[in-house]
Amino acid sequence: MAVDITVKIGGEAGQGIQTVGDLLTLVCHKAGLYVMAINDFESRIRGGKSFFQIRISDKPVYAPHHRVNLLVALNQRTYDSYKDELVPGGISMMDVKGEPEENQLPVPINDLAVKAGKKITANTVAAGACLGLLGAPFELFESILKDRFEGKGGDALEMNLSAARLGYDSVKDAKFPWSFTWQFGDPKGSVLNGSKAIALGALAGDCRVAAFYPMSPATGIMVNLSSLSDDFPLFVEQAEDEIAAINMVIGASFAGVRAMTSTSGGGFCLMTEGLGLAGMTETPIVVVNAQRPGPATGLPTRTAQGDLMFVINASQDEFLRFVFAPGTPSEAFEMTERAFHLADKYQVPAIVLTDQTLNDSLYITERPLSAPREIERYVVGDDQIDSPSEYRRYAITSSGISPRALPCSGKALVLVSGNEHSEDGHISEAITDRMNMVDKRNAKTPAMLEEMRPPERYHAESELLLVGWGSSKGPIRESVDRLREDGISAGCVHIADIWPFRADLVQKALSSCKSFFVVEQNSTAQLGRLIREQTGLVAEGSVLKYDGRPFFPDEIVRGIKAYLD
Amino acid sequence: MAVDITVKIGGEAGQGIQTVGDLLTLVCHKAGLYVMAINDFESRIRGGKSFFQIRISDKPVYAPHHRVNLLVALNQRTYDSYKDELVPGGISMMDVKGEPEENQLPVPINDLAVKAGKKITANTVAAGACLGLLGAPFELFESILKDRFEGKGGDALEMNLSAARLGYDSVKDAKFPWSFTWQFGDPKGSVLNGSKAIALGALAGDCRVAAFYPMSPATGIMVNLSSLSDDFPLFVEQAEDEIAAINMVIGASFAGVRAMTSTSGGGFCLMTEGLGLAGMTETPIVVVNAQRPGPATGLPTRTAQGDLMFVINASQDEFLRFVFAPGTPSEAFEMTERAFHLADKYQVPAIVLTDQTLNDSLYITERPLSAPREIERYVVGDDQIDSPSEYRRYAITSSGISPRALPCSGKALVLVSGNEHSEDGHISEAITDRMNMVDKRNAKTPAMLEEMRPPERYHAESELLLVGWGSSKGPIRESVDRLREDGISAGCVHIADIWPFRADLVQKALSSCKSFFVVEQNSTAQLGRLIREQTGLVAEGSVLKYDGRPFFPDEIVRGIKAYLD
Amino acid sequence: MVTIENYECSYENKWCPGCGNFSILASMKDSFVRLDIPPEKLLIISGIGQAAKTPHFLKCNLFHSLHGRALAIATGAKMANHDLTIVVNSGDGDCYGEGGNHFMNAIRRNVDLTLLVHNNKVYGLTAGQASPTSDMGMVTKVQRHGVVMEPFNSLAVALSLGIGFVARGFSGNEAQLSKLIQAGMKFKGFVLIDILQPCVSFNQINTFGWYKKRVYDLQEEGYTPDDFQKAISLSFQWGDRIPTGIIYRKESPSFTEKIGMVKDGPLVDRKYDHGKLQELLSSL
Amino acid sequence: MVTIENYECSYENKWCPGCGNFSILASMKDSFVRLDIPPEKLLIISGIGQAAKTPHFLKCNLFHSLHGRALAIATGAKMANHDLTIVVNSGDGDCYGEGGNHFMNAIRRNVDLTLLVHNNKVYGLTAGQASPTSDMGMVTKVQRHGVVMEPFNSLAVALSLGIGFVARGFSGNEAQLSKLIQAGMKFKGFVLIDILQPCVSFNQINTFGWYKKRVYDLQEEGYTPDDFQKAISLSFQWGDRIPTGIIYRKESPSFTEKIGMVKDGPLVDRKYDHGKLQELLSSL
Ligand SMILES: Cc1ncc(C[n+]2csc(CCOP(=O)(O)OP(=O)(O)O)c2C)c(N)n1
Ligand SMILES: Cc1ncc(C[n+]2csc(CCOP(=O)(O)OP(=O)(O)O)c2C)c(N)n1
Ligand code: SF4
Ligand code: SF4
Ligand SMILES: [Mg+2]
Ligand SMILES: [Mg+2]
Repeated sequence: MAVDITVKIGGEAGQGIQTVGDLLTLVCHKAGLYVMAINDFESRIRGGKSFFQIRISDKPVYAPHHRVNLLVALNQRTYDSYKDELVPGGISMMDVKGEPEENQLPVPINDLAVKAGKKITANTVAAGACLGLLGAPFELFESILKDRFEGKGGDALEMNLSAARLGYDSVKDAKFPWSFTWQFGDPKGSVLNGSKAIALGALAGDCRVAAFYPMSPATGIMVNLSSLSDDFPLFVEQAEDEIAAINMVIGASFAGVRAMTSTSGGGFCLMTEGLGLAGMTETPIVVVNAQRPGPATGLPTRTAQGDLMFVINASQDEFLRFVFAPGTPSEAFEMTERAFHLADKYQVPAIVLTDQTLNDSLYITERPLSAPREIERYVVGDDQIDSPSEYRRYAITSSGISPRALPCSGKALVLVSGNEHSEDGHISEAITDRMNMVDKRNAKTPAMLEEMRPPERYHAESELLLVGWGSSKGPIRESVDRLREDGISAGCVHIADIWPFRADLVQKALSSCKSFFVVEQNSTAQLGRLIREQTGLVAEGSVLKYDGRPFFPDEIVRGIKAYLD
Repeated sequence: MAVDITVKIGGEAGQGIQTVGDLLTLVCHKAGLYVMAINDFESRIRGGKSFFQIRISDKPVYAPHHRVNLLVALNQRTYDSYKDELVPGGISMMDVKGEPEENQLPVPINDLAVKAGKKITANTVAAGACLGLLGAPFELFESILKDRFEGKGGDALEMNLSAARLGYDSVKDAKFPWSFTWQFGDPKGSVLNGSKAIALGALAGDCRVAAFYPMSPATGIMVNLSSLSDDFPLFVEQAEDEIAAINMVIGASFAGVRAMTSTSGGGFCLMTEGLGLAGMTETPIVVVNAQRPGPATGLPTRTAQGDLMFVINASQDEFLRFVFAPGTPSEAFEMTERAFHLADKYQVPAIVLTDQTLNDSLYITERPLSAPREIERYVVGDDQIDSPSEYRRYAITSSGISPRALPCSGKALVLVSGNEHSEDGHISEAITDRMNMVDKRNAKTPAMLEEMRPPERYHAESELLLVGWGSSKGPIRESVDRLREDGISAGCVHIADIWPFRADLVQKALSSCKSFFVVEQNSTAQLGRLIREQTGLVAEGSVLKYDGRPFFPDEIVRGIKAYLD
Repeated sequence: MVTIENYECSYENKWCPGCGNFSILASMKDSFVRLDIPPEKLLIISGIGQAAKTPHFLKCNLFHSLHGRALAIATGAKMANHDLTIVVNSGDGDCYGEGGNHFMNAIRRNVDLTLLVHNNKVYGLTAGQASPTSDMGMVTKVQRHGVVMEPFNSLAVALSLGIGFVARGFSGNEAQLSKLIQAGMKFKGFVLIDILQPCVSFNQINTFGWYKKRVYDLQEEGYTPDDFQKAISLSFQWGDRIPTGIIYRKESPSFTEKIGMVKDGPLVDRKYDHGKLQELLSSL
Repeated sequence: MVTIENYECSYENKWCPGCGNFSILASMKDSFVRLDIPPEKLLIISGIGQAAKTPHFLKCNLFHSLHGRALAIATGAKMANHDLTIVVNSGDGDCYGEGGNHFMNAIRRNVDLTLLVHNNKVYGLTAGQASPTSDMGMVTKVQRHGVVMEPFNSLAVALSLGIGFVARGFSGNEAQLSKLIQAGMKFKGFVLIDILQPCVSFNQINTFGWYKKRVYDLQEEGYTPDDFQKAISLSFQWGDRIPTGIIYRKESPSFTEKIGMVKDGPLVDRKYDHGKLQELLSSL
């Protein structure tokens, strides 16, 4: 029997919900299973309502499920709020005072924790109980706890093992309809959220400097990078504001290293001037914009896809840029790496457009990640310049790419100006210089277009195609499966290499269907606008969601069916 | 005979070229003529190359001409640079050392100035000589000088009168083929550049607070506003940066007055976060973005139309805004006024998109400007609120517009948040509040669309239509006249009320032609992209100019003809 | 008569239990009641952060704006209506980090408002990164080897820029804080009250206990805040003894006085004069 | 041996005749020659403004960036390669206005570079608006009733933020200025040299003559810049007597030292290690 179980752990911020989720995930990983887990929390540190919803499957899984098999309610409010999401037969495991409801499985989580040694082990108790219900062998959990707590000193390991055991045993008589036999072989890919994938992708892209200003949901990237900075040639700096961050990155890149920043919403706004400076000075930089609902402060810890047209058009006047919108952590890793490579190669800014869902959700990837053997750098030294003393940073070339020397690295003087300039980098207001420079910068277009990969197609020969970008990839794909199960000829197209726009490839991908629908997390169907602008093709309709929560495949199915009725 | 003469006055920055131009313009105005004069200068204070090119006509004129009848060369470099622009028979009036060239008319401008009293009267000498050549009655000039210098004290008036006379007389024997009889009746409209028109439009829109950070070509608006602030209830503040400027404006508007800022390029980038705050908090503001070539610092004192897609999509996530792109000073006046009115009415930001050409060029309008009789304010007091103590700033209404009370103006408490909020203005992360608020903000769309005026059509029944926006209106229209003279069935469509986009009206305007071309000052034909995105219509081609200089009708004619060949 | 009930609000508080912000909120309410300011005559403007949520937790007119921008918004509001009574709640990151430039310039303008900086020496709402005021050596998830920048000395910077009223409060001393806020609100011109505020979730260094051992009350020790040199010296005092109370006070014309706004009444109350404008337009 | 010819550049100078910037340029060249720094080992980073055009007018590596952002760019460049010798040319608007926040934070970081602020007390390139350092009462086309804000006291603010080297120069004294620049460039850490620079086009108040009557040289008067209190006092001296020279100097670890960057050599020179990264990736 195929495994596909959703466990929702809910409580207040500060109750350690995430720890339960992490433990379950690690156990699943060790067992050779896959998970996709969304992280829902308010913009506050303690209290309120939050949950971690983990979907466990024996097949790769990239979308959350809207129905819950097991609800772990760390407080009554969680039960009240989410009991209706339980599938028939689903149960809510919780501390119950008084008579339990039919769907409640009373577990004295807190008492058991105290019994194990400390109240804070309640999470481990809960995880133990969950795993018990799911039928996981205790040894699996035990080994995960050992990995985590061994060498931490004190009685942490002992206490947690005892908490785990107490939780596990507390449910041994309970019946959970979806209990299954845990035999799926070795761990598959890696346990990753998008933030970590991007941080690793940055390392794989040889990022050496990262500057940022804290901003949800982008901060996680920098927390991850920072944790890597002792072991790799990498420095992470918290700037005084986002303007400083992007300009530091430009300075670092100018001085010779690959560099990045990450931000969201208003932070990206503040970076747009710097983005233009990178465009004008042809300084490669990578900017991750992790989208959240706006405008303004919006919903800081929630998800959206509202910035597509903004990032494509951001900053005054015109200059080329890459925009990538990965759909999974593996893609986030790979595209971040590629963003560094292509930014360097074409001397342009590259934007990685993610969102809170991708950044904060935990996935088990299909394959382990792999790093490039070598880093190809696109800079020249004196030895590669004919006459270093006559070096011109913006020499006209047919490709539009001028050989790029680094300042103070030889005899070649490097002059860079955010004013329009002549080939040597000096300010110029001459008509010919202006025309030459605009044309030179634009001349990179064909080669940049060539770098863009085709949209990913799935059942692409179908009559009806769903078209999306970014993190909704998984939900869309799964909704296609469901629609097909219902006999609808549906497929999907995912545009991840988004800008410069491969109108030819998108046109091709969409040309054979009878109709297509865009599926996006915004209120105006921005991808629909972009596709029409670039190809003339008009979407038959759209499934839009803008409540700040991730897409569930079911919603997409319903949205599409509403059109078909 | 119709008058259509172009005079180009060139020299170094600091030589007072503009004074000559201003004087000529005022004389023309008094004589009942029209002018359109472009102002070309480098981003420096002294030296370099600059010119003022004035086209004088007995009919309204909105475009510069590329051929020069009279070149006033205040230095040799000017002559060398521009002598090729002279029409056959055109002459260059200048101080000539040695033997004059055939097309040179030697006038000892500086000597005459010294003779008049002071070297700085050289401008008046030059203006006098110009007017002499053009056949203007001296009395006209005299009266302008009196208006200007009377009451200035000292011997300024006397000295200038004598300089004027010396210049005027110095050419009395010279023959200038385009000399004409100056009898055109009373002054027509007003002498205005775009900056002044916008400042006056702001007053007509009852603007009370303006905050800005200096940025060419937007500063002129604030210089003009500032000069009006003693006589009207208006305060102009120079902020520490553009971020402060837009937030001051939001604060002022929130507190109850209509308020604006103006900026360009990177300054607008820095304002995008604030723009989103205005969108989220539904605070009416007006932002003038005076375009210049970019990206980054670009060409600070030159012109461009490169920000169209940026201003439409600026700031994270989605919110409504108005975007107006006036084509003439009269439109700039009227649209600025309307921007204030509509921003207030719909509680949204309104952007007036101009450029250096419009802002810095001098025009004589067809009609005087007129101010609205009354200002309709869209705010409520306690007396208009059912129960002030239960006032909710973001009450759901079918129009999407919630009654707007002002803080501290009564019992109603006004709560405004840049976070997503519930009706009362408190932060809310609830799904329903989020959906309700996005829907409420979007609900203004139909009514806002209704406010948008149809594109202006000229020979719109033609086979071939030129489509433009903003300051290229005049040049496009004139190029249509020329094309028609050459037997080409050409017309044009000018989109000034640009966003929200009236796809229906644009569709209609473009549906009957065989083909249309976009004419824009950018390198990627942004209006073309927008039209396709919104209507599906595809331009046959484009005439694009991005060298930082204004469009000349002739260039457009050539651009179009290149397609027709 | 305004009472404390007027300021009670049913909106759920979102701070962590034990947070130093609660005392600041209490002192604010106490001050408003003692100054007899009704909620409808009070405007609180804030940026983004835990501190900036404050106005939601009492009853008042409020503008909860953008990270770092509260002072610019307040300055604009004052231009429109200089009669407004404005309090600004800001965090150390909000005010001294992202908003650093506005902080300096609101002081230079001498905008008549009371700025309360909830200085918890950490970024609270974004979960514990170092702030401009974090102590050297403080370790966080991103400052993994400890903060290397000198803490931002807001008092000294404010004094350098000619501030007219600068004080330090401590959220462990509500009575004193209330007095400071009252004095600040009575003062005409820009008022900075930097408030030492323990963050129980992310700052394990500068705790209630840590402060209790160190703070002393300048006014209790008889200090009169009228000597600029002494004020500068005090602004650098930090360590075993941390001064609280009013550090410097000197009144001078406020922004709206300096720009001559006051004489004709608030801009928001003036009338549009069609005739005058049309006259101007017709004269062009 | 570097000579002045090495620094000559054929690019047309765009300043007004008589501008105070010319002496600054001359002093810079003189310093570089005396310090024997060849153009290819010098990186000048600037913002936008008349001052910021400076690097175009000599020979060097240069990054002429955005208004206000030079220090952030310089900080980033240092992170990548702490061996770079960086001079920053900035204007009073560029550095103390738009760039105010970066000014404060580059000081707090103690980034090892030499900042020359061409302080002409006006916005030159945008044609004469008031700047943060404009004198009270200065009338311009937008400040029509005169500036109402106290001039920004950059020296005092810098001292408040713990700067290690702060000096004031005068473009009417090239010899002194050259000495200051040399001392600054030899100093390890952040160096601010605020240079009084007459703008002949837009500032009719603070002219060469006006300064000549007022400036005096601290070092000539035997002042040693090691007393913080004295330095603070001097930073407020303005009027009949205006101090120039080194006001305060105290070395402490620079930014890249503090972050431990120095020990392994510049980031730009390090190697990508595929093996190590793949090991990490495989372990996840
Ligand atoms: C432009 C922008 N950058 C970053 C953020 C994210 N952000 C929200 S609160 C905060 C810091 C909060 O720290 P502080 O101001 O000290 O307030 P506290 O939460 O500690 O009271 C940050 C960085 C934002 N909202 N906007
Ligand atoms: C973001 C941004 N805002 C405004 C400007 C316009 N601008 C260019 S130079 C300048 C001020 C120059 O003054 P200052 O820095 O004192 O330099 P100076 O010209 O006096 O040497 C301004 C406001 C700009 N280029 N970028
Ligand atoms: S994180 Fe800190 S400052 Fe924020 S509410 Fe919790 S204790 Fe208070
Ligand atoms: S405007 Fe002033 S600062 Fe600029 S070059 Fe001219 S004199 Fe120098
Ligand atoms: Mg804080
Ligand atoms: Mg200046």
